[in-house]
Amino acid sequence: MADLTLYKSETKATWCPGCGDFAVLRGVQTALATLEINPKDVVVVSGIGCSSNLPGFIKSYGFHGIHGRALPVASGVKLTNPDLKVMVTGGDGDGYGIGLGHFVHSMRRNLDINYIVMNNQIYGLTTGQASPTTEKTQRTKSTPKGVIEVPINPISLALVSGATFVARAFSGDADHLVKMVELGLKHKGFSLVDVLSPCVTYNKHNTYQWFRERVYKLEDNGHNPKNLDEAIKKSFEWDVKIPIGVFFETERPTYEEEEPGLKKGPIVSQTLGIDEELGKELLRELE
Amino acid sequence: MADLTLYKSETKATWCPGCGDFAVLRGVQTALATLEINPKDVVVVSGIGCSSNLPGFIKSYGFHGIHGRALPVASGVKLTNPDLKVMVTGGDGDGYGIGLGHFVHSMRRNLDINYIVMNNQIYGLTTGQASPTTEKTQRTKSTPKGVIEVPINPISLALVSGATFVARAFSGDADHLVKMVELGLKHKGFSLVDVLSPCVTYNKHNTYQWFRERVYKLEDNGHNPKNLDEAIKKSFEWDVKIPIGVFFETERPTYEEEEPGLKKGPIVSQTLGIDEELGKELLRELE
Amino acid sequence: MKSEVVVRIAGAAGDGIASTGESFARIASRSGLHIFAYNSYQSVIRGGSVWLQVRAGDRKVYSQGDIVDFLIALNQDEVNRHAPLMSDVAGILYNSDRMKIPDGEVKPGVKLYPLPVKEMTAKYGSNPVMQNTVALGALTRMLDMNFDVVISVIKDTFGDKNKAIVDANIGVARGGYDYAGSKWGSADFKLKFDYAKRRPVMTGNQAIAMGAVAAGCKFYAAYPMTPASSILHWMAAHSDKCGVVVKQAEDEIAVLNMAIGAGFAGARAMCATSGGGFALMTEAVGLAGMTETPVVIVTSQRGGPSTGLPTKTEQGDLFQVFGASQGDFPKIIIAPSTVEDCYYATAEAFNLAEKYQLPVIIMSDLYLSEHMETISNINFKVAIDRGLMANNGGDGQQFKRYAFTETGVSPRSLPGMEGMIHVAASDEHDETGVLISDVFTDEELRVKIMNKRMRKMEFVLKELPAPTLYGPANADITLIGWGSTYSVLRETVETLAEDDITANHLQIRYLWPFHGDAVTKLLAKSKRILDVEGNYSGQLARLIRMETGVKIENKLLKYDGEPFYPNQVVKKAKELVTSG
Amino acid sequence: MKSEVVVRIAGAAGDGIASTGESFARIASRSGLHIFAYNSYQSVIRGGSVWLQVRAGDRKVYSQGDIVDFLIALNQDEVNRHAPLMSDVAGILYNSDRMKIPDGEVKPGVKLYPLPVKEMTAKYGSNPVMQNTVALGALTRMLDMNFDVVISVIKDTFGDKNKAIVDANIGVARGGYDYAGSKWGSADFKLKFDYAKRRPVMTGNQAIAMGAVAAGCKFYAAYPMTPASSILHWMAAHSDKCGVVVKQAEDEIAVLNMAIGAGFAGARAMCATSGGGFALMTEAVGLAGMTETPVVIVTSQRGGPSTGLPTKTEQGDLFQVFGASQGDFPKIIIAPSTVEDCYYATAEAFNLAEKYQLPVIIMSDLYLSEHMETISNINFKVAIDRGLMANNGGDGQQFKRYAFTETGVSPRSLPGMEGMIHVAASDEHDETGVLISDVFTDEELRVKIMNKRMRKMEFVLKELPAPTLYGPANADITLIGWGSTYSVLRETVETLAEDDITANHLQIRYLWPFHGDAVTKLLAKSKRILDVEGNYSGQLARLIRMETGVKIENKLLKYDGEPFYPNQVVKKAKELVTSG
Ligand SMILES: Cc1ncc(C[n+]2csc(CCOP(=O)(O)OP(=O)(O)O)c2C)c(N)n1
Ligand SMILES: Cc1ncc(C[n+]2csc(CCOP(=O)(O)OP(=O)(O)O)c2C)c(N)n1
Ligand code: SF4
Ligand code: SF4
Ligand SMILES: [Mg+2]
Ligand SMILES: [Mg+2]
Repeated sequence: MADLTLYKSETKATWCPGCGDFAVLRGVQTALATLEINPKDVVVVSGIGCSSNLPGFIKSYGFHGIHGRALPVASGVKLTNPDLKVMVTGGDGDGYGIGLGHFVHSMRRNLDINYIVMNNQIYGLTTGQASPTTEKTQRTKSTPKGVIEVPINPISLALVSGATFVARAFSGDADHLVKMVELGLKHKGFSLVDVLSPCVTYNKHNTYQWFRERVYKLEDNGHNPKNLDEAIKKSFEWDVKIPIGVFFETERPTYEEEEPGLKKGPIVSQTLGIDEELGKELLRELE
Repeated sequence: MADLTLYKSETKATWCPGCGDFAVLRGVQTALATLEINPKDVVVVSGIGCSSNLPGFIKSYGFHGIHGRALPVASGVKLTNPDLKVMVTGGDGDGYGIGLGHFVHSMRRNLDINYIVMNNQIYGLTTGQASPTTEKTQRTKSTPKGVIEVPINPISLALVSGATFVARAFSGDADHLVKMVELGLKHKGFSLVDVLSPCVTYNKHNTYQWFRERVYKLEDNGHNPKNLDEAIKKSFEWDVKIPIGVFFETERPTYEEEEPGLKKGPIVSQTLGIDEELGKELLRELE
Repeated sequence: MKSEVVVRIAGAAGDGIASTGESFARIASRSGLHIFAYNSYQSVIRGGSVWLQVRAGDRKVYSQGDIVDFLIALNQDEVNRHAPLMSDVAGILYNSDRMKIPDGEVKPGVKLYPLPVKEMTAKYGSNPVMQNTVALGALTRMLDMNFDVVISVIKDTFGDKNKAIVDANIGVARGGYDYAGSKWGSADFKLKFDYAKRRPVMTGNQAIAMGAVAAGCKFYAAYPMTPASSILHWMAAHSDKCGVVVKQAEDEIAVLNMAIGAGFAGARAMCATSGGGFALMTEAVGLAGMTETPVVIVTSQRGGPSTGLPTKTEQGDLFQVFGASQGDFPKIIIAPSTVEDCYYATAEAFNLAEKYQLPVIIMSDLYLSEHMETISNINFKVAIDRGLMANNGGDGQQFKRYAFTETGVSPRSLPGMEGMIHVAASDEHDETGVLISDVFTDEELRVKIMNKRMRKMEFVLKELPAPTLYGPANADITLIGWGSTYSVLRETVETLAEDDITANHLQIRYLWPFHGDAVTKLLAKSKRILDVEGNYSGQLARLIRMETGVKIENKLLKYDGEPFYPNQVVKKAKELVTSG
Repeated sequence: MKSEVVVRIAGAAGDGIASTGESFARIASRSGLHIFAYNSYQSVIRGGSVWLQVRAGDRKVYSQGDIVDFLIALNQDEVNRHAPLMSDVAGILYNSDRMKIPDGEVKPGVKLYPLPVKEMTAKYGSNPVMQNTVALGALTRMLDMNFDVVISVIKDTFGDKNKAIVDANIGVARGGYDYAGSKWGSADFKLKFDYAKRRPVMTGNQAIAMGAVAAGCKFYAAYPMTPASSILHWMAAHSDKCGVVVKQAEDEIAVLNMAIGAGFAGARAMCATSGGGFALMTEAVGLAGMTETPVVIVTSQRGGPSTGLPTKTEQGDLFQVFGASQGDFPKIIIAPSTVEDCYYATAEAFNLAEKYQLPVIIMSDLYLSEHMETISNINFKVAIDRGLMANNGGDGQQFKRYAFTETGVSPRSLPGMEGMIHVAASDEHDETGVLISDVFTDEELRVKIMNKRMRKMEFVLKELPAPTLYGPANADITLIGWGSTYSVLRETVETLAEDDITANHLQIRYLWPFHGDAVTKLLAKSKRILDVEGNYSGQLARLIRMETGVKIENKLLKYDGEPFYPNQVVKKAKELVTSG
């Protein structure tokens, strides 16, 4: 295991005391250290939100883009230099709300990207409106009479959209969280780790306590992560019992392995331009 | 049954001879006639694409908006006047590509909207690029070496996203298609009818013939449309056998039934402005 | 003795600064004062450096004021940050149990008001935000405010449900009040109280929301975004009471498309966002223009570019809004200038949108949207003009939704109406709405329908009043601005007058269509022009040159996130006038 | 006898018009002629009314030409539509088995060339598109073209695989060739052939794609949209050969964000779209500006507003592009003017993007992107300047990705590089990239970093050559345009010269930053100015006034979907000159 301080940024995390995201930050740092991935080879991409501030708090390359668009940016990074370890860290609003289209399309694409969602079931940074994972009937600033939509189920969505690794973790269980991130990082292909990461300021319903009373580990339960049908069934559990752990894992060629433009290696290290011969050939097609 | 010609527009459909969308147009007209819905109470909303031209070819109110955004427009229409019959008709690119976020979010919302997708697994109007439902390895103008993503599965997506009616039809089976549209129209809540609607010009793989060899009817097969797990399993079938029919149907309050702003009735028919008393009350809150 | 007071409360996010500031503002307004309050905060939920400044006086106050009379510092950081900056300050109130003000940190003349908070709050359980209430109590005493008003505000803030909390807060405030009375007595202020006048304290966003419902807005969609979110919060809280469908959508693209759908179906529909969200809406702005669907869009600007300074003010989006969406189409852009104007401009926007069947964009900014101001003049009976509605399908032929008319406005029909079925299409279409882009683009017809749509703009321009000068016509200097700088420019005119400099003020309220001829004429008479804008490049100056040819050489541009202060503008104006 | 020829082929979508036109263009170019071809089509896949016009001559031809010499009409509708419009036409070729030209339908002097297609194609199985090949054969004969060239083009079109099809097409063409020879012989044309010169026939989009790969573009993302799609098609077809990652994304938002990710990671990255897609990209344009990420964005304009006329040309998006995204940030906008210029401007765009670390937007339009032109001068060895790269992390401190420098450009590092770790952020940040928006927005620092970014624009402006006048300095009239109108304006200058009217031409190639001083000086000397633009409102004229104050009174604006024709501009210019 590499020295954990290698992954510590000069900037202190600015989350509210008690925010679930601290555990995620530490989890990512620990997993990277455990796998001994050099910080210079890591790119952490995010959108906008409390959770999306994470790249500023970790020592690695980072791109802190615009709300909901982290996955496309990360895809551009990965396709340019597949040798990099590309992670995306963000929130439920960012990824399952405004960014939902990119989320689903990224999964069918299966780029080797690790996507970690700090799912606090609320819009934190904008001071507490309903998010796509806020539960039905919950009152928020934007839904003072209660939410009247059923929430997005990111696990089920991932399972039917071609994600090759789908897991859930909980900020209240740091060791298990590290393990999930580590497994995601080791997985070749798109991996989702949805982290139940309480917002202590704006979500007074889905608290640490609430989760502690409900979460159980799939691995303690004999769940077979190779079985998609089972995984989907498990993904519907909520409220009474909430499973964490690996729902599903499978293998499929990654997008970058099949991309014709990468056959000659990472595009970032190819010489630019076209030589006389190729140039002539291209022109000849048009004569 | 109402007179079918009531639903015939002055404008002739401009699709290529043989296009699957003709059957969908006729299907929608027939279903509306069968249910005797007055054309003036119907709003057909679409985005952009060959399929999205449908509102121009049917006699009813219509809104032919921009690419991928039909569902939000339709939602605005429905929330303004829930007495209207609101349908959305469009393509796979429009709905499952650029519009995917709206698609999933609309389903969890459960507005009473009937969504009919002419899924030809190609971008027709832009002359034949890969769509989100184009099969892996298929060559198109934008993927001359073959698609390297797995397609979107709209049926599975709908099933895990809270759609309350999920069906598939085939343009090559007009009677069954009419039945599906009719059931969708009768259903209270969001209904999806994904129609396999061949593009005879740009998709030379998923042809009428190809489908004829594969489709079978769920209702002939003892499928129970109340069983979500079964429906999800069925939704994965493709290639060898392709199920058409109703995958799933359930009941849940519609969004408009629960919307506080509609408690006094359709907003389109309320008097505008606020009276002195309410005005004073609002100001008092701020003193 | 001063007849107005400026109070700044500084601390970290989470310290309760906004609510303490708001309480003080309400106490002042319930005492018959005018107030203006500005909150300078950061994009972080807890911690960071935040302050709120309230100015209160017995005449209309136009800004948060230049000079701080009282600083309430809630933590050591803020003492360190603000104390050295201050001068001419009556004093600093602080919790002497937790903070120290080292010798030499404050300029001479600044009085220190240490409050032994722990002691005063002990019997109520001493929670951290109680220091705010102590300070509030002390301050109201020094300003000779009536403690009954303090009680009434505390009661209304915490509601009936929480008697224990209400009592604790009153007790703690009383402690501060009495302590200040016994230790320091009254400060050097003479505020004229009038307890019969209770003006509402409103933000620009609340005014926009109320203006909307007053004008019959029945559909409101939004995606949360600072500094527009508080419109959503107000709307959601009043949705059932006011009969408005309020929809938080999945993104800003959905937001505007939903509002367009609602407008098409016959609702007065509005949505609001800030620059980044507006960027996502732009495609649909053109859709509204093309389908001639009425819709009102509010965009409240914040520091850019990109995510930029999400909690800071700026006026940097003028050309984003002007250029929004491809092609030429009719649209109106209004920049309200005060909280009150937010109310009336919004109501006006709905009439214009429906009368001319086009998108109307209201440009606000963080400063205007979020600052609090006392309001005198709110009339709930605003005029409602829904524009031309068709009442029959005409000759039994296909309904001509886009009939050629002299004004370019064609009578509308709504879904559900008999005999007037039509399709609104984003493709180019003929009078009936049938596409001309798919089979044969008749070139003449295309020109005719483009001209029809654009013709509406001539009539809009005729309807909109041309801008006029405030102040003497042949003043030494003309101040030009748009939006929220109105207040500071108006105050500058008055301040300059005290120094015998005559200034006038040209406020551009309608950014589009632009009254080019009128403005050219007005500016031709100006001796000196100073353009005052909250952006880097002088966007209004560009627009003015584009429409009048006049190049404004002198600009006062601010893009550091903070609003203009009166003395900044006064100083610049004086420099110009004295330099020739 | 004429030394150039204009051929128009008219029919319905699906009739094979584009491929027949392209074959004729290639035959002409392989015969040493210059060509210019324009395809006027509709937004429908089959049916509708479509035509393609090719002009070929032995000198450079600047447009599709005004006067049609030969019409090949593929169905009765098109005979009816085009025949009466024509005059001075050498003749109409048509399938006399399927079409009739009624007496009086054609103007006197127009020759009819009925082709008994069925008889001539019978032995090859008579499929419908064979009528095109018959007509092509007949036409090449009347123009005295070499049939070997016809054969070579047919062979290259259908490839080696399809010997039967190749033989059939050659046979059918030969039939037409011989029939015309025996019936009508040579027409009144004297085209100078030179079989040694084979110029490539290229569209603007192909030139953009090739310019990109020549400049080292390694990442291309797009979402299909007319008229940008053919860049995607070319790129996808050449992805492996040229080592370019080509990604069709889920929408235009993803497209630009992917390209920005690629640019950040070190690829030269490009994307392309049209107005509606660009609207969706605008938010990310500001992201590129703020994070100082190099990226090239092509937007090819089409008829607006909204979906508008998706297959028609227009120049209506200037302010959408100028205003794209909230706030002020550095950006460059280039409008290439010819197919050749598309190639070089694209290559240049990559250098500017990387040298100044900003988004560069190339504005094309349907006419420029899709029309075919013979190209003489393509140099594959374009200069590649990647701008400042950091080569070490400096003093062991946190790497200053946004270090303050004189030019505003800070040395970059790429992910994977040792010692230069940093985060690129869309929030405002300090030199190291650390946010200043969350804890304390240091006002001075904010101004400093804004100024740093914006300072780049001064240096960009210095680097970009100022526009110059083509033609005599003291001409009777100055023609101003941007983008694709270049060709027609250049031709107008020459045509006017034949009538002893001196004209010069000012082409604005760099729309932003704008060479205000240079243009002001140039225009000050103009006797009369005519602004020629393909939009309703005169968008360039507005930009010019904004940057120079000069109001251009005379405008020739076209927004009917079709490009300008030389005689339209000539006529207007003459009117102006003669009216004083
Ligand atoms: C286009 C756009 N719309 C809206 C916003 C405002 N915004 C910033 S963060 C956020 C939501 C954040 O929620 P989430 O992603 O769940 O993150 P959290 O703060 O809860 O960690 C929103 C709506 C924005 N920055 N950009
Ligand atoms: C924002 C935007 N991007 C791209 C386009 C171009 N476009 C028009 S139709 C279409 C795809 C249509 O595919 P689909 O929805 O499957 O409809 P089909 O033509 O196959 O019926 C695209 C990409 C557009 N109109 N708007
Ligand atoms: S607001 Fe919620 S999500 Fe944001 S930092 Fe605070 S606790 Fe965390
Ligand atoms: S291109 Fe395909 S989808 Fe479009 S009309 Fe023709 S057959 Fe139908
Ligand atoms: Mg969240
Ligand atoms: Mg399709």
